[in-house]
Amino acid sequence: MPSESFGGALDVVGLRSDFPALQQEHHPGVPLVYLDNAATTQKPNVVIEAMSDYYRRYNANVHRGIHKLSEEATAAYENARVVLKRFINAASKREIIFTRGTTEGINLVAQTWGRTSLNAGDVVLLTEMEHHSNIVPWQMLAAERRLRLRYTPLRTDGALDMDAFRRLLQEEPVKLVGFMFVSNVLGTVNPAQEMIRLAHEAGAVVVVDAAQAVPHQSIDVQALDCDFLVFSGHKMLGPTGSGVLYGKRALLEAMPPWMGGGDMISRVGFERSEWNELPYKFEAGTPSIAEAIGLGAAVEYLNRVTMAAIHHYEQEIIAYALERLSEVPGLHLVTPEHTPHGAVATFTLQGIHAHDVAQVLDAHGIAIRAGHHCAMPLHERLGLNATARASFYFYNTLEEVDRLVAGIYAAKQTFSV
Amino acid sequence: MPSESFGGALDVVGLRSDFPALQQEHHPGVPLVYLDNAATTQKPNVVIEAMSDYYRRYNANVHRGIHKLSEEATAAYENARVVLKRFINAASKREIIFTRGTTEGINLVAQTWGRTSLNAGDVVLLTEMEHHSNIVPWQMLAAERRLRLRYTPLRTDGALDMDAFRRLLQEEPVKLVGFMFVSNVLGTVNPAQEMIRLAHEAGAVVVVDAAQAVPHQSIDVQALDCDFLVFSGHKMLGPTGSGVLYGKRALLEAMPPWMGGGDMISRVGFERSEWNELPYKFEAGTPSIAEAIGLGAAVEYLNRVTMAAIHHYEQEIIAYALERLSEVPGLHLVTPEHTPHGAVATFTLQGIHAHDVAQVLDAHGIAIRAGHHCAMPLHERLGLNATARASFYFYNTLEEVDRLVAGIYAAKQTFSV
Amino acid sequence: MDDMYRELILDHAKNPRNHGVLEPCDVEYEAHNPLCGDRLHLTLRVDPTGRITAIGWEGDGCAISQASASMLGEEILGKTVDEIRTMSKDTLLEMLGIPLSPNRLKCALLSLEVLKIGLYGREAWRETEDE
Amino acid sequence: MDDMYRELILDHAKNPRNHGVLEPCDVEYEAHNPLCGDRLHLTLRVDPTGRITAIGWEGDGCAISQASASMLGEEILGKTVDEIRTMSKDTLLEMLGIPLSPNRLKCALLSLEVLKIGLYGREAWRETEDE
Ligand SMILES: Cc1ncc(COP(=O)(O)O)c(C=O)c1O
Ligand SMILES: Cc1ncc(COP(=O)(O)O)c(C=O)c1O
Repeated sequence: MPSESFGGALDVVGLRSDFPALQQEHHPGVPLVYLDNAATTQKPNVVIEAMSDYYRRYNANVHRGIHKLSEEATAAYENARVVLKRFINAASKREIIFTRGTTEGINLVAQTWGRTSLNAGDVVLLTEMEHHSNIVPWQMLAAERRLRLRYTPLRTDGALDMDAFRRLLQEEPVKLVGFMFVSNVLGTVNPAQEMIRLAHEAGAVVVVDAAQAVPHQSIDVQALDCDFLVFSGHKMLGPTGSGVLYGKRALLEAMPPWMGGGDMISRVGFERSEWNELPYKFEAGTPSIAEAIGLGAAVEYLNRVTMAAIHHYEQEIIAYALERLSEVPGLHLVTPEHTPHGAVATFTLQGIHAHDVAQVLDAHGIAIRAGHHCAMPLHERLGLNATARASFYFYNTLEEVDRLVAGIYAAKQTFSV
Repeated sequence: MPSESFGGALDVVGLRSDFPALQQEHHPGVPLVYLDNAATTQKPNVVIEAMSDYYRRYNANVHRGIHKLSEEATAAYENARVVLKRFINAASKREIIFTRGTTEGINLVAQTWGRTSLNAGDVVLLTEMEHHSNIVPWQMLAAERRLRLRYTPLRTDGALDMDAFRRLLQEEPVKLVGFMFVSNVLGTVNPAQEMIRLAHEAGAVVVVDAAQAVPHQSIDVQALDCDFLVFSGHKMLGPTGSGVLYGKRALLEAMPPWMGGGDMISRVGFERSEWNELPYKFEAGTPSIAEAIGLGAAVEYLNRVTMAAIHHYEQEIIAYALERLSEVPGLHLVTPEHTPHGAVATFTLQGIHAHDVAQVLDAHGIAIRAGHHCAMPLHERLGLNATARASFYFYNTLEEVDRLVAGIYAAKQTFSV
Repeated sequence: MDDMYRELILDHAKNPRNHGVLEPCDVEYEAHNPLCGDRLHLTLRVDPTGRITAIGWEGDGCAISQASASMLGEEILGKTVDEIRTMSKDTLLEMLGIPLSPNRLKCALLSLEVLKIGLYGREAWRETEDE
Repeated sequence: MDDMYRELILDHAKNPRNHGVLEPCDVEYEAHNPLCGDRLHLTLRVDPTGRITAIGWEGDGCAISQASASMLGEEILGKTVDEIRTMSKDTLLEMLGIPLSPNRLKCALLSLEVLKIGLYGREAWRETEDE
């Protein structure tokens, strides 16, 4: 555990020792190089321990119990909410809804706010680079409500075409703007603040998919002024089954609930029921208690490392990775080299399918991802079927970049290209 | 860990040593008596360890990864599905949908099957003893679709009025029958098999809330012939954030998806998408991987103890508890004394509010629950505001029943009643 | 935790002061604690100078919530609406003088919530929320 | 795992046998592997006795899925639709002769899936599912 907060440079070697999964050999004698962090990150001991401690010592259901275990579980669960609230600087802890992850957060917004606010002919403006989780929920709603979906196109350099965005906002009234803060394929960091401002000027409500942003940079939802922002705990050191939907209080208050059940009601009668106050209105049933506690522990760990130091270090490592990769003959970088961008390096290799690249790298102890990364429309737009992606977190090292590059040369050798 | 399977009698002392939370003192010198098992159960070491092992050794996202960690995570996640499939004897592992718990399972059915199959004027038949999670989702759908909700009443002995059930099925066409297998307040075990048969004869689809059944007795969904059956992992030794929706394959195939996102699609285009096959169609986004693995480990533990031995032992302990409680002056048993019933003993005490009973018991190291137990309509029907509930699992002992009774006498003394 | 039930609390719970419903009344409000089903119904009479001249409480709940309502009622009788505005959660908790866990806190504070919302509206109560 | 890419596999992947689309054809089917985006399009000609007389494969995918399609095509050419019915997943995996992890299994079996569904319908493929 980082015993004090880091001003600038990271003690990466020290930090790595907090992560049991990073200590292992992938094959006998071959240490693991984990470069699949955009899919999910590894977990530090403090997170695993926070959950085990709950299960070993004060495991109980929350909110309704009078006994000591339930009191302690409730306090820990609600404390995690406060930790998350501070982490993204929400105005109130009532604006923090615990979810299973980004996907559930967006579906919640689509099926509650969307169902009550969007009507036939209304325009939902997304971008061509979205993850399936910020496309499919809106397509489903569009089919049900006859909405019209529009997509802001990409420029050839992989950035959003902001002129087109402005034009699309003006051409017809847009009710909802949904976009990803940082692309999980291109690494593009979208100008979120400006996009939100423009969307609001045009009268639209804004949902930000911050799954690849919150883990890597400091986020202030009040400064951004977004209406909704969603992210996943498992991509930021937290457990599976954890995530957050942030929503502005006035919007959340006005929305109908999504799931019905225990905890989200204040009274239930045979004929009708009354909803509970925020955030409980949106947390029906027994919540994911250990998961919220684990996510809180993850955020406290990130706070100790400091998001500033993480961001700074990751900019260094991704710059080095892109530089080294661009030197490999036959390697085509899908990730544009312009800045700013997130810590993902996506590429194709002439003559070798991305799956085969990933397979050979795995044989060399290097875990990357291959495929469409849940962004099929983007891949279609780029004219690509599958890509290989190495994604970094603050515990990765420059030496690991070198091992990645060496692995790619080995793949070229296997395939004689 | 029980090293071999138990034929009949349980080695409760031996089993208790598998549960770290049961080893602790609630207050200095006062060992914990945990009698809040209907809310959530404690977890054996094997479950906590199965999850920690995932996080320490092969933490990765599932289904799309080619590297070894992701392969191992996928295999473990899908193996858990097979373990659950066998546990309830589903016909196919594709009929096992992982959820957060019972509440999410019922909401999924209401919002997909319900939205496409129920129309204005259709009748949904529930029972007066339902948990909020099997009432509120149908009320919400009823408000949206103008459905008519009907409730099968209770007899004065706390059993369902089966004559009324038959009459309600015949009076008007019923589209859906939803009922709890075992009541979390009364302990009543409903005649599920017969109810399902009658409902099917009347042409209705049947949803069974088995949250209090699956942890305590052996369940065979094919023998029951139910259309949907839901339960929570955390009430059967598994982690928070875990649960299962079982559905008959043909029904699940015909249903639209609920949440949109990664994994639940086979192709995504800008305009429309195609759904993935079962069970993935209903598991959008990164699933709760550690939770499914933990639930699988819990079921394997239950299998080693054997559900037959658990059921047998629990019948013994609840009979003893009801007998001892019924001897306490001023104690009114809400749980009817007829059999069969589940391992819950719910009561009120003359002159002491249920919260105060729970509070005094807590001071004596005994954790029970007080309130409406998410069954406000039932409490209203019974004319009660709040009740106290002691709920047992196979690791509880007869001595713990004695401590409960002693605690109740202490509460009477404090309140001079 | 048995000291949660000290003499004074038990006395107020068993013999609640100002129990009943005032008809007619100048202020009326009812709230529930959704987690445990506690209910509290408050009626007040306020004279033209803003002084509280009569109080009626009625509800279902545990000893803590009943005693808290009874003690709070005694405390505010004869005070002005303005004087009560400054009364905080801590004032009430000090009056009760017992150790309370977070979930029981809700029982203890239900009376204050009903009073504050009844007098000043929902927003006033919201402001007292921490974070 | 480098032995996943033994000589024979790489040869079939780089020089796929029976590559292309037959027009006209008697059987046609296309399927995707949703997890990785692999796609395989199969066309067959079948003579009146039920014998497969020509094969055309086309698609996108990794070396494993391409080699599997190529090798399976060679194997079934000249066989009858009835003979192919007994061909199992294991038959194909033995032909490939390489160690495969579960996720790569999907790549390897896509060709068999397309063939079986194309010839016998979706139900026939379903039956091969374990549990
Ligand atoms: C009968 C019954 N149904 C449903 C539930 C809700 O389960 P969960 O809170 O895990 O969704 C419970 C437990 O609280 C229950 O006892
Ligand atoms: C940008 C982006 N959005 C959404 C998601 C979906 O997150 P989850 O699978 O945790 O719901 C991901 C990760 O897969 C992502 O990278």
